[in-house]
Amino acid sequence: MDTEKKAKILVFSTDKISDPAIDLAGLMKIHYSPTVYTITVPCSSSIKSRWIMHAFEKGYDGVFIAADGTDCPYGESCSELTGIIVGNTHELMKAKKIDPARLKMAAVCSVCAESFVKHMDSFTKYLSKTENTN
Amino acid sequence: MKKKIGVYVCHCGNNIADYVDVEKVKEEIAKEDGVLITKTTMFACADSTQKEVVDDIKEHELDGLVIASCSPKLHLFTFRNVAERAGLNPYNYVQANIREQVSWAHSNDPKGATEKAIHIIKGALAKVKLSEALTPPKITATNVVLIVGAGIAGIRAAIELADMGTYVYIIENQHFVGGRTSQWNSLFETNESGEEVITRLFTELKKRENITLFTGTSINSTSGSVGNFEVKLKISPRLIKMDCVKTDDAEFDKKLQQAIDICPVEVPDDFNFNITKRKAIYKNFKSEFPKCPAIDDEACTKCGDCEQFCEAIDLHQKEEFIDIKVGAVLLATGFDPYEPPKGEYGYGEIDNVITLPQFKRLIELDENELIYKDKKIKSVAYIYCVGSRQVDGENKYCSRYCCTSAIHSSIQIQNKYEGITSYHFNRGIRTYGKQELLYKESSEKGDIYLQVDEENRASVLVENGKTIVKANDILTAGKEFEAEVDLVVLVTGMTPRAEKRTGEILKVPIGRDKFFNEIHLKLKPVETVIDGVFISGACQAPFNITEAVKLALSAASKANTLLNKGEIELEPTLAKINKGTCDWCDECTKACPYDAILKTDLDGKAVAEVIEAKCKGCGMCLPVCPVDAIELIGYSNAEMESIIDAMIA
Amino acid sequence: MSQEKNQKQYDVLVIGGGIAGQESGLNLANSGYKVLIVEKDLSIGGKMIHLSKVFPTLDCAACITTPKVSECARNPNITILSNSEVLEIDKKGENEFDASIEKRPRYVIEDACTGCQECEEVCPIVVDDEYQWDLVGRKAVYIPFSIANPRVAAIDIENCILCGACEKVCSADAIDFTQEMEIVNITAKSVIVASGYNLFDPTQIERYGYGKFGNVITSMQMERQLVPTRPYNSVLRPKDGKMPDNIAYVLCTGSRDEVVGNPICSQVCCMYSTKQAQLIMGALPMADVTIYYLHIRAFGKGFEEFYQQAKGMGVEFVKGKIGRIAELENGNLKLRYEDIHEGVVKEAEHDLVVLSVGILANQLPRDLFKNNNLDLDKFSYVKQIDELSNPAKTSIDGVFVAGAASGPMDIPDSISSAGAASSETASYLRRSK
Amino acid sequence: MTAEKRKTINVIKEKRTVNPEVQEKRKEYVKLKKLILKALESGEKTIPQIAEEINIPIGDVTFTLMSLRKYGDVETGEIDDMDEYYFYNLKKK
Repeated sequence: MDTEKKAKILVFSTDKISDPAIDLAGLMKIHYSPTVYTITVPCSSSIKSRWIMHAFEKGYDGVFIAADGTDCPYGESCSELTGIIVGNTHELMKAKKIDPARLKMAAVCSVCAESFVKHMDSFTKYLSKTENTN
Repeated sequence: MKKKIGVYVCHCGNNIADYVDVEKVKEEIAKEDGVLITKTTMFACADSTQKEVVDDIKEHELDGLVIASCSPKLHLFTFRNVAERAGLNPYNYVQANIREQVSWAHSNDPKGATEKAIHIIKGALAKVKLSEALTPPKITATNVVLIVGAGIAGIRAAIELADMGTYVYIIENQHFVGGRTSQWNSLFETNESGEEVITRLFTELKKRENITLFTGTSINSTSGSVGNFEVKLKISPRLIKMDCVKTDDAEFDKKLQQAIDICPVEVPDDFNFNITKRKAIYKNFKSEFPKCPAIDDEACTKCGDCEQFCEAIDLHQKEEFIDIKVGAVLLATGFDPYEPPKGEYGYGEIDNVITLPQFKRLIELDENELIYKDKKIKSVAYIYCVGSRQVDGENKYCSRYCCTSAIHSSIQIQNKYEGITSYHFNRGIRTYGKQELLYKESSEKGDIYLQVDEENRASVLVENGKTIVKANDILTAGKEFEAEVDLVVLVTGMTPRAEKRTGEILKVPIGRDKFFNEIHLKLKPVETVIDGVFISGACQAPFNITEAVKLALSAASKANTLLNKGEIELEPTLAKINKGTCDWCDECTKACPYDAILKTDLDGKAVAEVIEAKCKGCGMCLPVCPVDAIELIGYSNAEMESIIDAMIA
Repeated sequence: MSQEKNQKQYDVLVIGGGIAGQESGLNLANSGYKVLIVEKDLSIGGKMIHLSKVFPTLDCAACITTPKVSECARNPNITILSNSEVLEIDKKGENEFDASIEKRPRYVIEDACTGCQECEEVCPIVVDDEYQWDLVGRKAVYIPFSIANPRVAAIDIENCILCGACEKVCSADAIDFTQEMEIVNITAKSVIVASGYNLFDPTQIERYGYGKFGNVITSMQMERQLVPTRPYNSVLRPKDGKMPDNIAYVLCTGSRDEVVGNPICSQVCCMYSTKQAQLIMGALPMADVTIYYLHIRAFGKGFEEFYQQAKGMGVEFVKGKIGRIAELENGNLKLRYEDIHEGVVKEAEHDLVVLSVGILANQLPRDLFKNNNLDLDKFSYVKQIDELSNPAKTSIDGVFVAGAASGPMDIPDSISSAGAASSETASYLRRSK
Repeated sequence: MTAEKRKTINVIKEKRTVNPEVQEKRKEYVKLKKLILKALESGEKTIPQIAEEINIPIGDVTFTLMSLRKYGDVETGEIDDMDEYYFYNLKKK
């Protein structure tokens, strides 16, 4: 297992909600793959499809949006808007023959450390598997 | 593009250095373009390091700064200040989080952690290279605070804020103020009664001209943000005109009493935790505030019988809404006592099993003899940790106040009534600090303490009509102990309020224990992640009265400091429209939750424009633009894409 | 450091530069009040700056104190007098307190010293390092500790042999033996007493053998062994440098104990011991840790969960009363205790014993006020005369209390208490303006 | 540097005398320091080994050795096979 090349995952987290959860995972020393890299944005509904597509072009195996969900301090439309971004990007991915499952989104609350790590573990596993079969 | 960047890699004692090879990180980063200085440091946040960084920036005329240390949530402002002191724009500083998201998260994999640290710092470098110097805009702030909850914490904060020069609205969703404190009789901290304390504080509150109190009132909706919240309050009908009620008017009091007497509706009295009944017209205790009864709108059948006695009664009152503008909101909404499900230690099934709050009301109501359900009480068994420290249930936390409160009640009944035997089935008595003296006093008075543990809890059963409490007592090597008692008191803990709407409207995060969550127990104990929304007292965790008041006063201090200058500096992260590219399609205005985008005219072409004072920098308008004409300062395409590139390079 | 060093008038005099003093001082300074913090030690930071990680969040104490410490030091409305002690305060009237402060010489010019430690290198004297609780030595000229503020050297003149080597080597010309004790007189409109607490001295309980048996240490000595700037390379026995693998904690040392005159609970020992046990298991994965307790007071936010976590990690909690500790030839300790669960007296051997010492009132505020009585409670803590509604109020109008000066308290409680003190002080200042 | 270096030590020498106990303690320390450093010249040793070799109470050896380590004369090596005692070496300056 250890010799296996770990999938590189780009995580978009949000300043006030999901990034604190990722910090908390560290504080609680719950481990996940060290090839998970985080970029923080103010709100998950501010992520542009072109950034995600850029990441795939540059070689990231997966992109994960740690969305604000209903906790978003900027408004309730956030989840819906983030969902639309993911939908639109999936279309772009299909057009480029990229497995849409390589972009995932889930709501991560400010204390959802354990759920974040679970998402990372299963996403890493999925991506490593697809890589092997590809 | 920045060309003279300083990078500092923090050991954080051994928090980072134990898992991340900081020397290797330093070597790798030193090779990057544009990096002029790379250093490692034991504690980047220490004053001496801060001084060193300031000197470096000045001496080498650095144009960008990266500090790779802990989460920016802890020290972003510390280091932005460092930059500022050295004359570098604070937005030319970027913090790389190599502790929470690297060394701690990957402490099982030092090699992986070191690699990741390098990538993360490269990402930070990419960001700093393209960073612009920014000046934060300032917004005017209303020096007005809305306090939600007129229990002891809320009232105390209100008085203090008023005295510090802040205008206060205080709302209470009950028709009477005082919250839980008014329900308690003798308080263990000082032996004053809850009623006395609330009376004293309410008198103080009424003296202040810059406090407005609304009872029967809750938040209906809010908009806006720190400095300028617009809040719609919902005032539920009291059904009695408050301004008609005169104090010290015996004639009027008589009429009201007649109205109460005639009322045909009887409901359980929740002020007494349902051990007594009350009419639909009610007041809680003699000196209850405001000094005007209320009619329970839900229970009232609107029969109108009472109206004939008293002209103040108005059964046609409707709920009202008013809009207020405030700079900050302070939540002091308190707790609900744990309500045991039917059958927990016989609660709801065995007649003489009650909760601690019920017991406290009983003591208050029974003047000379302790009588419950017509039976004189000669022996009491207290079962501790009901609803707290649950092994199987959800409430893992200790409720902090209940050991002392139960013991104090036990002492109180020894003093007030004659000859009562008390058995305390506890899971380790937690009378911390000076409260220890009460435990000692109770033991000396002859109270019997029996200790059980998680696995062998006490049980309550009825045998031949007698209520028996059984347990294996740890203190006597696990010997089985049995007591026949007249009353079983379940020492119930605190739970978060069942009323969730207020927290949800304000979007206050909740913690693992389901109470409101502060940002940091030690650094920001009364602040929440929502700017301008503060929490204090038992809505954030179980606390006793003194502790809740301290937190309330802390929150008052923080809210006043935030607002008293009349303006607040904002983050300069705003949306920017490339007017050349914009084709005005209206998508961005629809996406913006703050109405911060307007249609404007540019040389005859309709384009979008951002109103800076309204823009909160959320970026929701970014992805909806079909021609990619909007960028968020600090998150431009160029910045984001170069960070993405750098982290995988 | 404030620019207004010679200022004589302040809105608030804060006695003590620990976490409570800093928090209340900062709150008031941020509201525009002029604050003077007087700290008796060479550095501000109080007890907290010497701790390792703090319960129940396990974030490092330094990460929380150092930003506050430097914020205080930088705040233009705050002046700090370190190595100084308030001698006497005289209340002249409303809003008028005269205070005389003793500023002890450092024999080092603060502004000149760069903290390079060259002087330490040449100093020939080694004495017990009080900042490492005597586990290791320090020089007679020394920087108190690595994250001290101000981080400049000082000379311990009592232990100096006046060789002059430090002065010769100092390239910044910062050594100045001509310094003398100064009396600084100031006036302030209000006073916050944030003088903190003292630790119980376990030599008072002879049967535990502290001071006699080298491997019986205090919890503060263990705390130092667990910080990054620790005295040894690892957690070791101070007597022979052996790595311990079977460590015992004796809770309630000097607390809940009528015999030593302190019947109250110290409120923090259960949790700091539980925390240390967790940290030890991280530092010495093979070690067993046993905590002998009477009751575990895990009462605060997240404490119970933290206690359960420690049990889950394998920390052994034994409900037992310690009778006597004896030293064996190999330096190990034999504990005689009453096992309360089993109701029998037992013996257990451990190779290191940590006494979880309790906290006691700091006696400093007792006689500070001239012509006014600062009421104390029966344990000599500053009395809160209106605990429920004005928790910072004392018997002297205009004098407030913050943190552990009013009773045992953990860090979050001290911070909220300091918040209350700053708020009560601010409204006092406004009311009586 | 233009002016001659100040010598404020002469000022204080006129006002203070050194406590003889301090001088005593210093001699003690210097003696112990020499003994320990000498013991380590022949190679790395654990604290009990040093104490035995120089015949000094082990508690005093630990304190002095740790102070020497703090000031950079000695460094920590590996731990012994029993995982009990660390070895200490002379640090090359």
